[in-house]
Amino acid sequence: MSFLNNVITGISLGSIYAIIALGYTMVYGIAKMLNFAHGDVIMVGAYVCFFAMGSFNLPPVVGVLLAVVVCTVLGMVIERLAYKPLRAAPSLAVLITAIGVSYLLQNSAQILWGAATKTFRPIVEGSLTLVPGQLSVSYVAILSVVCCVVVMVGLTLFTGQTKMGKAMRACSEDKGAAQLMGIDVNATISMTFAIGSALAALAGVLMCSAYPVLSPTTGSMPGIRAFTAAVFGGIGSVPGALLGGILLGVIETFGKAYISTDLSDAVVFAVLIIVLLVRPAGLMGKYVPEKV
Amino acid sequence: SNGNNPGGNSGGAVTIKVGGIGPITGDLAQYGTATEWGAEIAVEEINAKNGPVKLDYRFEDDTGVADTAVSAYNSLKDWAKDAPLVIYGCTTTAPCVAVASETFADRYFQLTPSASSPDVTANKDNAFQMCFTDPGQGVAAAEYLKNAGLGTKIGVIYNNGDAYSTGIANAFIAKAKEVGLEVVATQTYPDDKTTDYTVQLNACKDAGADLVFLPIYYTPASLILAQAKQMSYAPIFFGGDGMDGMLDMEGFDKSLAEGLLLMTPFNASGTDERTKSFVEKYQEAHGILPNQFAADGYDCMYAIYEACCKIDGIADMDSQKLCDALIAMFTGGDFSVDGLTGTSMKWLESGEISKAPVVVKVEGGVYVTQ
Amino acid sequence: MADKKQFEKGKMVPVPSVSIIPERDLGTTPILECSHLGIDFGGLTAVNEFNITVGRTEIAGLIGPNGAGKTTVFNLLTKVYQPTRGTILLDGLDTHGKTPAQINRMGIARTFQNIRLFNNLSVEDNVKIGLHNQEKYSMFTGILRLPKYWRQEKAAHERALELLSIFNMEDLADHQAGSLPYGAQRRLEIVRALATNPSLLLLDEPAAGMNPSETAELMENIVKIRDTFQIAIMLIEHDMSLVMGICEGICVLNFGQIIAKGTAEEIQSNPTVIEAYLGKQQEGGAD
Amino acid sequence: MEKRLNGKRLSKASRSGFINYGIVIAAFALIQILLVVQKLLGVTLVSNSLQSLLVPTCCYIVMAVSLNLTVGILGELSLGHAGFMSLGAFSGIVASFLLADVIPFAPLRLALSMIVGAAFGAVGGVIVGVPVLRLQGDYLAIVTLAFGQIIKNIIMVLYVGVDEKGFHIAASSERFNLAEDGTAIIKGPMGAVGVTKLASFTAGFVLILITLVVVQNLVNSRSGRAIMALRDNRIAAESVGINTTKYKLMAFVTSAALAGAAGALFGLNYSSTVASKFDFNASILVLVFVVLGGLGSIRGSIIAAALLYVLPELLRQFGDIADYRMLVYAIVLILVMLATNNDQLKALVGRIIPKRKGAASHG
Amino acid sequence: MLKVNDINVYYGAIHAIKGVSFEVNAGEVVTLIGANGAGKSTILNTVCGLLHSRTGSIEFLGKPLGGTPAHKIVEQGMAHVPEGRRIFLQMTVEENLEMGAYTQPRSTIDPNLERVYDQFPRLKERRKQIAGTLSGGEQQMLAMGRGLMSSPKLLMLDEPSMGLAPILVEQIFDIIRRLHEKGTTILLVEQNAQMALSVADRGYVLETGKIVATGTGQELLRNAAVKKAYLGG
Ligand SMILES: Nc1ncnc2c1ncn2[C@@H]1O[C@H](COP(=O)(O)OP(=O)(O)OP(=O)(O)O)[C@@H](O)[C@H]1O
Ligand SMILES: Nc1ncnc2c1ncn2[C@@H]1O[C@H](COP(=O)(O)OP(=O)(O)OP(=O)(O)O)[C@@H](O)[C@H]1O
Ligand SMILES: [Mg+2]
Ligand SMILES: [Mg+2]
Repeated sequence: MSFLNNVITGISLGSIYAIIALGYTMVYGIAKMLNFAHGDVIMVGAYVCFFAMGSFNLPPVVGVLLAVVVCTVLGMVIERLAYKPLRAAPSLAVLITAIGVSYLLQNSAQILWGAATKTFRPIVEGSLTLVPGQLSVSYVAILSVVCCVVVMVGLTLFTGQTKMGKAMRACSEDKGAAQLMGIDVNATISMTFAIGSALAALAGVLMCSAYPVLSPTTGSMPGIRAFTAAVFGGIGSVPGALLGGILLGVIETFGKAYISTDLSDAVVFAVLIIVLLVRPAGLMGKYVPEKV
Repeated sequence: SNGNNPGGNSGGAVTIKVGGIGPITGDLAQYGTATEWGAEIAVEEINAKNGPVKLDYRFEDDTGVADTAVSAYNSLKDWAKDAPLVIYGCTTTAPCVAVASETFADRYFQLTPSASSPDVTANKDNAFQMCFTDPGQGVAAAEYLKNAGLGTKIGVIYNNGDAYSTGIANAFIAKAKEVGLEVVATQTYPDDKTTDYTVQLNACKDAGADLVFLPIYYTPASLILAQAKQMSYAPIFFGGDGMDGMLDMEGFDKSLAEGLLLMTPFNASGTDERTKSFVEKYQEAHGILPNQFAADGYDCMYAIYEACCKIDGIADMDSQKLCDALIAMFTGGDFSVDGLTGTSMKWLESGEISKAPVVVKVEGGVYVTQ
Repeated sequence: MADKKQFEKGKMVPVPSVSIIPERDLGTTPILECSHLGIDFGGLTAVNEFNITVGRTEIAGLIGPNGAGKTTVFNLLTKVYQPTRGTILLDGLDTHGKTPAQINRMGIARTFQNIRLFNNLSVEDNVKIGLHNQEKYSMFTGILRLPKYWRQEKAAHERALELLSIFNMEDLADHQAGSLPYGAQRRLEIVRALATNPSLLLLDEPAAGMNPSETAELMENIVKIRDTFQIAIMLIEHDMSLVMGICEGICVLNFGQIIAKGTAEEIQSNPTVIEAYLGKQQEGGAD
Repeated sequence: MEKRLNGKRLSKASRSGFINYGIVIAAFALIQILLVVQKLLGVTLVSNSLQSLLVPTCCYIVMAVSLNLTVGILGELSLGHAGFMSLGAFSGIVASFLLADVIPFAPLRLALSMIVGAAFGAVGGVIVGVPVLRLQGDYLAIVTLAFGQIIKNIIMVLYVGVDEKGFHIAASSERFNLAEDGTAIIKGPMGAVGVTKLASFTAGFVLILITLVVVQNLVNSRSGRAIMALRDNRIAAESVGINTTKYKLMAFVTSAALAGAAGALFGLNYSSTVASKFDFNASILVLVFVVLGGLGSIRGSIIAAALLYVLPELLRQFGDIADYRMLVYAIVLILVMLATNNDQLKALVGRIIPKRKGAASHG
Repeated sequence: MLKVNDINVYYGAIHAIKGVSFEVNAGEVVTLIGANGAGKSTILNTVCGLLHSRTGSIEFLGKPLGGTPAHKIVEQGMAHVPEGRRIFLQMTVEENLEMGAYTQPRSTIDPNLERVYDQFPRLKERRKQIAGTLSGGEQQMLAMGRGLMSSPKLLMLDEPSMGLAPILVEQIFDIIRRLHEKGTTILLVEQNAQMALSVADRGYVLETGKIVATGTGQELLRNAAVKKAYLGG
């Protein structure tokens, strides 16, 4: 029973990592940048939903929608102001700018909303009992697993099948050549950020529903974990992000349960390194050797 | 303020500079801001009194990091120039230890509201604490449980990346063994950003723990309570002073904390005049309820103020002389302070505070003293 | 073209391995002997049954339609890809299991179809990196700048300029490699490869993107390199004036298989090659 | 012709290096003079807070220059540089403690501790370096990040101490059976407490000089060129016979060793040090210095580290802004990145200060 | 159709194009020849909007292009097959071709695909292969095919024969001739001046960023200086 419990815990935790990782990987896959501010957009999304539901007593659905709208706009604004001018700059310059944006969001959030931790009211409450008193799954966990899968399938179809999705992939490879095809590169990348940030809002709401504490730094740790998950699954690969996220959650849980809680972080990251040594491009990442 | 006149004598009153240090940005900002704001209220009250001593208060951010704290301390020194300066802080342990060794060498009096490790005061005659020490709390907790006859099988979950949490847990476990309490599970997690505690709770549950001791801060504790409920695990939860503040978290479902026991020196729903007025002012200024950090901060200012009022010839003292005088006052034996977190609080030679630990139980969303 | 320069080519004679090598190289170990060489990419057999012998001072040509597997052969020889089957003997030594770096130290140097320079470094540094294995001082000597460092650095500097002078590129020594015009980049790649002191030099489309007069100059230089360094050169090229002008033995690949081997004259008149590669009769390698 | 080129070439590489030494020495001399004058005249020229920043700034300069070796020169993104610093800090602290009775002369003890720190850093470098050799790009970044986390997590639960029975080391407080009268040097999450402060500005200055010698001379040698070749084009580098493993590892280990030395100096500058100090954010901080200073530019790293480390502290002086210190820092960071990568601005600067021809420098 | 008037293009401080003017009339094949680094590719990139000229003007179909972004210019009927192919390496051959028809209505994609596959049967064979693993020549075919997918009014080709087998070079020039016959306007940049001039109506000779000679294809073929410099004569 405790094994099953651990599996459930691992998957619930993993689904949260996964949904964040999906946004991460999306932005990475197209804009080819590590958006370290992604975690902080998540935090903003959660705050928006928190205030919508708490201060204005709006129903959860409206709260989520509001969070999605605000984050989408925020993502596009950030992209326009901070990343777009750096299109031609080395990728590390963009990385550092993203870190700057991350600090900016965190500190603005603290000034606006205070440093004190707030308790988030889950958008769905309660849990599904499998074995009374012994085994249950929270509805939030179920919801986030479902969201993950839906988002994953949606994104895969979108980037693989639709014209817009293909245009995004073209931009990610060669912006100049994409322009020559008649693709509006700026609009496309803006769109990428819009999608990524909308996902971040969703992730924020789900994360805070599952683990209902909220503070200006709430997004930073999950951001790093999700980045790890995305790489683990093969960065840029949409199904990889899902798999990486879930596995990371399971490994973390099993590591704590069966190895040691003292060194839980060390265990997770050691497993990660070992997996990467066996599969240098992550689990689902295609290792495309450079044609010589 | 006038820099080159020791004991800055303005309008008959002596002005003492109080430089506070704590994290007001970053992960630990909520604790730092509480100590900053609690003290601020006391300073306002004190300065409004028109007593013999006035406090000139400034608070610097250390982001919870030792080296930044030392820089913050030095910038406070620059701020004070030659005026007498007392250091208030730091909020958290690691920075406080680093700063205390600086103040010890430079001879500044230092009083921390919340840095509770014995390392803060060890071998430093100038460093004093307003809070209980961690081992002290651990020992008190074990003794309390023994005496109250609570918990036959005890689980402990603590943050082994945090000095405060580890300090209490280690002392608690040792003392528990000594007094014959059975600790059946010891579980850890690496930092307060951890979100999932199900594994730790499961381990306690599987070991049959009917009481879980949580020497941790209220943010992770609130998650633990929620997750325990989720998995229908309902032991008695028992926490340390870091747990205070949980009930005041915006949006917190107080029913989760029903039956929770914690040791706290401060009760925001206390009915005495002083507490009520403090809570009112705090809420007015910052929109949230004060917690134990804020109350300790408030008491620190009064301790400094009252001690200064009693020192003879304070007008001619520089920081170093003031430091020695304050040390003498604090350890003199007959100096005591009444505050929000205790009455007749006194200090030991070691710098540790001596005040009575209070255990409260959450009943109907408020603290009930046990 | 009337005044096209004629290069002196050796007389080609058959050797036991169903190949031909220049007569002057008889009696020495061939620099390269490949037998049954092949590689598959997933389902695709990119190269198969590749057998060739290259003489010590031969200029050999490897031609074939696009996608025939020419570059892949180079990649096999330099172990960028590990062969699925077959053996490669370099100067009589088996190269099985070697890494690209070891292969270079054994004596093969190459250029790339898509230029691969160290773009952020100066031209001189590019050549000096080619000289890497001929400089022999340790990291600590370098950090402590012991006399040995100064001696060897000076020697490397002089050698680099000497090599650059083959293509009259000494004055470009201080330029950033990535900012050079295309043709100069191609030439620099050859210089860098030469700096590693190879006994077999592989050139993948050295004349691509050059105009005819530049190509003519390049041809002269390739021959000059062979003559001064006394090494073997194997080149891939689609410019028939170059291939027919200087290559002694030519090997034609199609779909990963050798379809013809022989001298320029034999190849030019081979109907299979004409059909698969040359197209309608080219007069004497017109451009 | 050859003579001229020769002279010009050698002087160019070393000129840039000498300017760096010059900047460092001048800054050191200036501060020392100010300190002396301040003492003689009794006026404040270098405030307390600035003085307290001298040693850590030196440490961060070394951190930045050494990270530049990995990120700028080798071209691999590292997100765990603070991990090496952590190794150096704690091993250095333990070393200085153990040496306290043997070597009473503090500067020597400091030097030895820094060497120990460097050695531990180097060992960490090898441990990370080996997996790193198989990975590229962001996968490698993740391994370095993971390494930083692992080190942090391990030191967080590490207990080290001495008593008359000798040296004790344990992974939790229960297993840490130190005698009553023994001294704990590292106490798990409490970190190292009661450290005797040995660090001095002079030591920091010397460490920077050593770092510059190592990095600059390395870059301008056969090995350094091999490292840069790997950065620019790995396949081409292999094709000219460069041993990828050896040179990647060389860059990694050198960089880690220098970070270890900086860590030891840093650790010995405070009476207490905790492992959580050297977290992901600390690694990122150093990365910010490197990128802001310019990848591959040693001088840039020095200047960026010095300015940016001091900036948040300087912001304390400005009353109201002080409350928004970190916000201002974030905005400054973004604006600087935007400005330094702005083509129009670059062209403008290029017109005002004509660049040396053939910009293949790595000053 | 295209009118370029006195453009000056800079790379940072490098003055790459120094006051170049030329024009291409509807239905013409015009070639630009010149040594390596003369600035041919720079001109094409400026025309299609990837680079911007500091002065001067460019008119396409009678409308000035000043500052119009590249993707808008493409929509107006210009296609550019850039130097170095720049195909999308991670996409399949067919996806690359589809991207070429990005601005076109869906209905035109299939017939155009068929046409391209007819011209390059090799691409049809490899339609599902990831473009990055194609051989150099195959990639060149793909780049050219992609350019044709939008049935452009003006097709700009930057060294289309580079790296191709002789038989394919002929094919490419055959295609150019056929496109010419069908009335497509082509601006061709080539190293292979002999062939380029033989298919071109007119040509311009470029030297270090300046036009130094101009004339019909045949005139230039006979021009002694041109012969010496570019025809290996
Ligand atoms: N890594 C790889 N994976 C899959 N297929 C490959 C790979 N490398 C090469 N190929 C295929 O092998 C065949 C031979 O490619 P190669 O590059 O050797 O051709 P080539 O003869 O050099 O042609 P070109 O003259 O056009 O450069 C091509 O069909 C190519 O698509
Ligand atoms: N991105 C760039 N940055 C700086 N200079 C450049 C850049 N691209 C080209 N140049 C320079 O501009 C000039 C013209 O280059 P361009 O590529 O237009 O020549 P080209 O005639 O197309 O040559 P090729 O035949 O080699 O393709 C050259 O001197 C080149 O070095
Ligand atoms: Mg090829
Ligand atoms: Mg060109």
